[in-house]
Amino acid sequence: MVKYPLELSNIDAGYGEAQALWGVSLKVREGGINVILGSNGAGKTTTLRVITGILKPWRGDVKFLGENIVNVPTHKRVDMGVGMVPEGRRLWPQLTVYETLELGAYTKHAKEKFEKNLELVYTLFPVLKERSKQLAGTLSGGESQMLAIARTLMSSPRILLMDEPSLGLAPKLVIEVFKVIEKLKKETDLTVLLVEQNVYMALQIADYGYVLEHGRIVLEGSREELKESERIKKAYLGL
Amino acid sequence: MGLSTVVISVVHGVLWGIILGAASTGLTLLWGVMKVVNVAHGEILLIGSYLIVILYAFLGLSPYIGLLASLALGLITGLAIYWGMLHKLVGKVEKVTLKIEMSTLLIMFALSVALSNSYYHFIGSEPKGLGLWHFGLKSSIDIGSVVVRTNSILAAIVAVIIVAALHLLLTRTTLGKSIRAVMQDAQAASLVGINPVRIKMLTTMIAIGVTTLSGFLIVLHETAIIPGTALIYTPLAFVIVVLGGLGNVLGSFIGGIIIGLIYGLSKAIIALTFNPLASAPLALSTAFIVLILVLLFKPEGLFGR
Amino acid sequence: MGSAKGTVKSYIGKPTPILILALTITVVFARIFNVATLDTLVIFTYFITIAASLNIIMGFAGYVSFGQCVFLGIGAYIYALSIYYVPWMNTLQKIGGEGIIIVGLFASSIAALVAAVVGAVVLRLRGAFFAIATIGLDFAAMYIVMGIVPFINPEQFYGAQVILPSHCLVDKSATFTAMLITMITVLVTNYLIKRSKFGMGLVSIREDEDAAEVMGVPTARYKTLAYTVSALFTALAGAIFYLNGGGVYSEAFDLAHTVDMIVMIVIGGLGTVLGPLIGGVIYYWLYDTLLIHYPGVNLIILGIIVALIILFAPEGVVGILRKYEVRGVRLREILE
Amino acid sequence: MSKATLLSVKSITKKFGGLVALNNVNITVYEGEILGLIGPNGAGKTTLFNVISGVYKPEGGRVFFDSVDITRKPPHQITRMGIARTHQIVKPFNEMTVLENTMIGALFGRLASRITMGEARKKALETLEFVGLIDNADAPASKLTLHEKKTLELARALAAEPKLLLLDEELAGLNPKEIEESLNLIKQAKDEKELTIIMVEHVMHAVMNIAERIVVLHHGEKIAEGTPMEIANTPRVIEAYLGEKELALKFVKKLKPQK
Repeated sequence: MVKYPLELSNIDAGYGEAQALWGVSLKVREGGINVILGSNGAGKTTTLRVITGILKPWRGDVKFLGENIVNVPTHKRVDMGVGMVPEGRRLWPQLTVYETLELGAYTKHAKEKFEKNLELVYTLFPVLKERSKQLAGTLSGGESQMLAIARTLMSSPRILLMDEPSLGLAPKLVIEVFKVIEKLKKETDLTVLLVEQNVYMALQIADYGYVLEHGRIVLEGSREELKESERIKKAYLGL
Repeated sequence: MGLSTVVISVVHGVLWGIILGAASTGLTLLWGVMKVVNVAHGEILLIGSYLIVILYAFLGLSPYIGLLASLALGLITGLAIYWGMLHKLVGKVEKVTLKIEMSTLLIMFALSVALSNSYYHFIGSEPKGLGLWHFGLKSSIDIGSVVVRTNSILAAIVAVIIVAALHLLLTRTTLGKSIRAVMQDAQAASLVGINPVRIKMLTTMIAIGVTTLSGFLIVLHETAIIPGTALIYTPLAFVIVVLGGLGNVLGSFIGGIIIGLIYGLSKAIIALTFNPLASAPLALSTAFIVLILVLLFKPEGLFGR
Repeated sequence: MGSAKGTVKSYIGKPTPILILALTITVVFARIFNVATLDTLVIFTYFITIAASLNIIMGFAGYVSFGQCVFLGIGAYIYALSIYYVPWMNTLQKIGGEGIIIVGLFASSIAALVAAVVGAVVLRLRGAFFAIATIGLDFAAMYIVMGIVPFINPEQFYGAQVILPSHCLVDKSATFTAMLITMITVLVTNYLIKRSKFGMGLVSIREDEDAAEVMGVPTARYKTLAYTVSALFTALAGAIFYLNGGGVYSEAFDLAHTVDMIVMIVIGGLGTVLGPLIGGVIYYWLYDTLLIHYPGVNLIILGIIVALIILFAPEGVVGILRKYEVRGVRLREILE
Repeated sequence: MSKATLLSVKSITKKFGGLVALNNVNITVYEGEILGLIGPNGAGKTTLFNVISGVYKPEGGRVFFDSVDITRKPPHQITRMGIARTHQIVKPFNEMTVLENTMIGALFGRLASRITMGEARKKALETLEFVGLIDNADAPASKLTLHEKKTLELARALAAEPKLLLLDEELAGLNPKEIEESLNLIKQAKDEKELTIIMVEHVMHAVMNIAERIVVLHHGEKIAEGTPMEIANTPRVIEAYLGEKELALKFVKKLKPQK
């Protein structure tokens, strides 16, 4: 029996007068790596913004652990367990690595697990321990991405949202980031929702995925189903 | 004779600089963190000064109690300023654009007009002060050829305490770190569970609170204040904040001392070479020339990277 | 290759702001001429003049020149000192309005020169930094004046006050004429700028300076020019205003003057041609009414009203009106 | 076929603090071609555009346009000489109308010293007609959709009547249908207006299809130059950028045989 900690139903959303999502419904499967695939501008980031509450949808429901959270502000969703690694890292350049991790555990329930999470983060990313006193703004691209993931992990999320973690990284680092995601899946009971443009890489680690085009879900299925899909082969893998 | 003029002038300049530094920290918070160009800074300083003076003159309350009262009033004023004026402009925005920044400048100017005219109307333009009240046994101390008022020494001590407390608050507490995080990226802050609106509100309260608290320093240093006193402190605070780098509390403090030093030195030099009567205004003008030079050549402040 | 006179031609036939302008002035003046004294008329025209002057740099180019009053002060001081010490200038200004303008242009062109030199450097700063730098400029100038002027004539200029002796004073109707000419000139200048390539360049700088530069707008030159023109008119207005008042004090550098200007443009509508005019009329009326009915607290109320305008009607009167159409004519085209 | 050189970038080096954004880059652009500029994020593509358009002054090297050294010229002069560009992050003048936005392009472009307001208006209207934004001419630019804003950027650049057009990720953020429309527009503009184009692009199949030659930047260095087919077969490019050899070849297989 598969459980769905996060469900979107019939989401319409947009910016100003421009609609970006049309009736998007999706269910995130517990304990797995869920992906949303699509090209630039397909509405992937908008979907994540709706889930985190940065953007309020025009219509539709966002259910987290069975509760409708459409009217819950972003910072409270974090407390409920929605953790997001934003696109482009968005670190605080003038805060040290350690301070960043401390703030990651800002919410009450995260503070309680601070020591445990810190250990987990330092095991996953030993380099962060070495650089704990360094300012976040001085980290390299790969290290920044690690810190961004670590910061979110510190908030003790139930579900981890990741917005294009591979963006702007050299190919070698991309592979490293994806390995980290797999490792996370193995070592924790986290549910991951990954948004990716890099369809090829995403399909290596996904358990289940959705394809967004022009703000609509056009396809969904397990990894194998997606890999075999003619649509994906043609439009995204160039086969 | 010449040398002692310089020494006296520099000592007084530095003492004033310490006070200026502390009195400018509220501005660096508000401008650096919230992008609120608080051109009502001087008038807000005077809220504290006048409160202390009034409590002392009419109720006979010790200025130390007045000090606490001015902090309390500042926090409340900050709360009111945030919800009444700033929230609509900067509360929910992800990025403060130039236009929004200019709106904050204008609205704070409206506040300064309202406040300064309130002083004229309700308190009057006569100088007000703590009269003969002074800290310690003697009203002044001689150090060699330099005579320093004990009140100036008290002001400098309180100034250092204010700056130290604010610095510790920003670097050691979760609130302080949250404030810095919101300043650098508010959306990322909300993604770890920080409520940016709450932080902005608290930042305003702290900034205004520290400012009214510093009003104490102004009364002690100036001996007596008039509504026009604000007109000197607002622009000087901007000079200092720019010098120290936006949002940098310690930078502001050091910036204040530098300005005090420059003022003292140039005042002595002008007095010796030109005319003692012209020395005060011309020395003040150097502070603003320094401002323009720093803005042009090191806009991130002297201590920015 | 099209007509060479396209610039002018393409706008003929439209309800030109010039017409509206003339109309408004006539109406306003016809209404108040009988009751108003020359002094209030000078203040009224002065308000509109300084608002429209600042509009050139702040409204069109988007540079908040908070220390704009520095030019007011420079213009006023140079004018006063000129007629004080230069006999032929004093004689010249006594011919009447045009004489005042000519001497005033001397004073204001020095202010404009300062603007050109300082502007070339300070205009590299953006946003609040520019605003703060202009405040610095204003204070630096004020303290220099306070430090130097008293020594020019220690007996007369105590506390940097230059009080004009009676042989330097002119008839109020002459100062009014001079101010009126200045006002109309600056309003027309606003209109011409807005409709010109220069004006479009300035607005593009306001909207996105980097993009403007890359699109070929000579941003540095345009900004400096706008700042200089703006300073020229501000200084001229300051010279005439303080002449009318019979002397100049360091108060001429008071930032409150800039507040007056900014408030008027904000009420009227930033970067529009008629904004300063409409804002000036409203502000004057507000100022006057509050002063009469609520003396003492008038400026407190004014401050609150301005705060409310910024919060709830940040686009000003023109900003609100321009969205509408009247009989198929978009108000935007008339008002801007 | 010998083509005249329009732009030559010679040994350009640009540093930001300690970071070398461009290291001794040489590129020649011939009249009438479309040159694709690709590379991972941070490779220096936008930096190179900024050097060509005069926004950045390089520490070393020269840029020649029409045989004139433009390295130290301010951006507005370079634009007047005939180089126009679009921005990766669209920068419309929000409070101006679409028409006014485009007029700025015409007024301050290559014809800046001669053009009158009336002519600029006419030119702008023609350009808007050409790109298909004419119906939005009187709308404020802020009201446009992303695709329209990108088209407006193109219109502003075209109204300047450039000889060389720099397109910075013109297709980023667009959906496949919009990408196709934009590509058609670019091709059409190139043919009708005798343009030379350099395009920075991430949408690989697009750039592989439209560009005649491609230059690959990586960590500020030029690592390859050639036809799309050659690029797709260069091992260094595959390693640095395309990641998978098969994937790279798949892009090329989609290409129609070159004429």
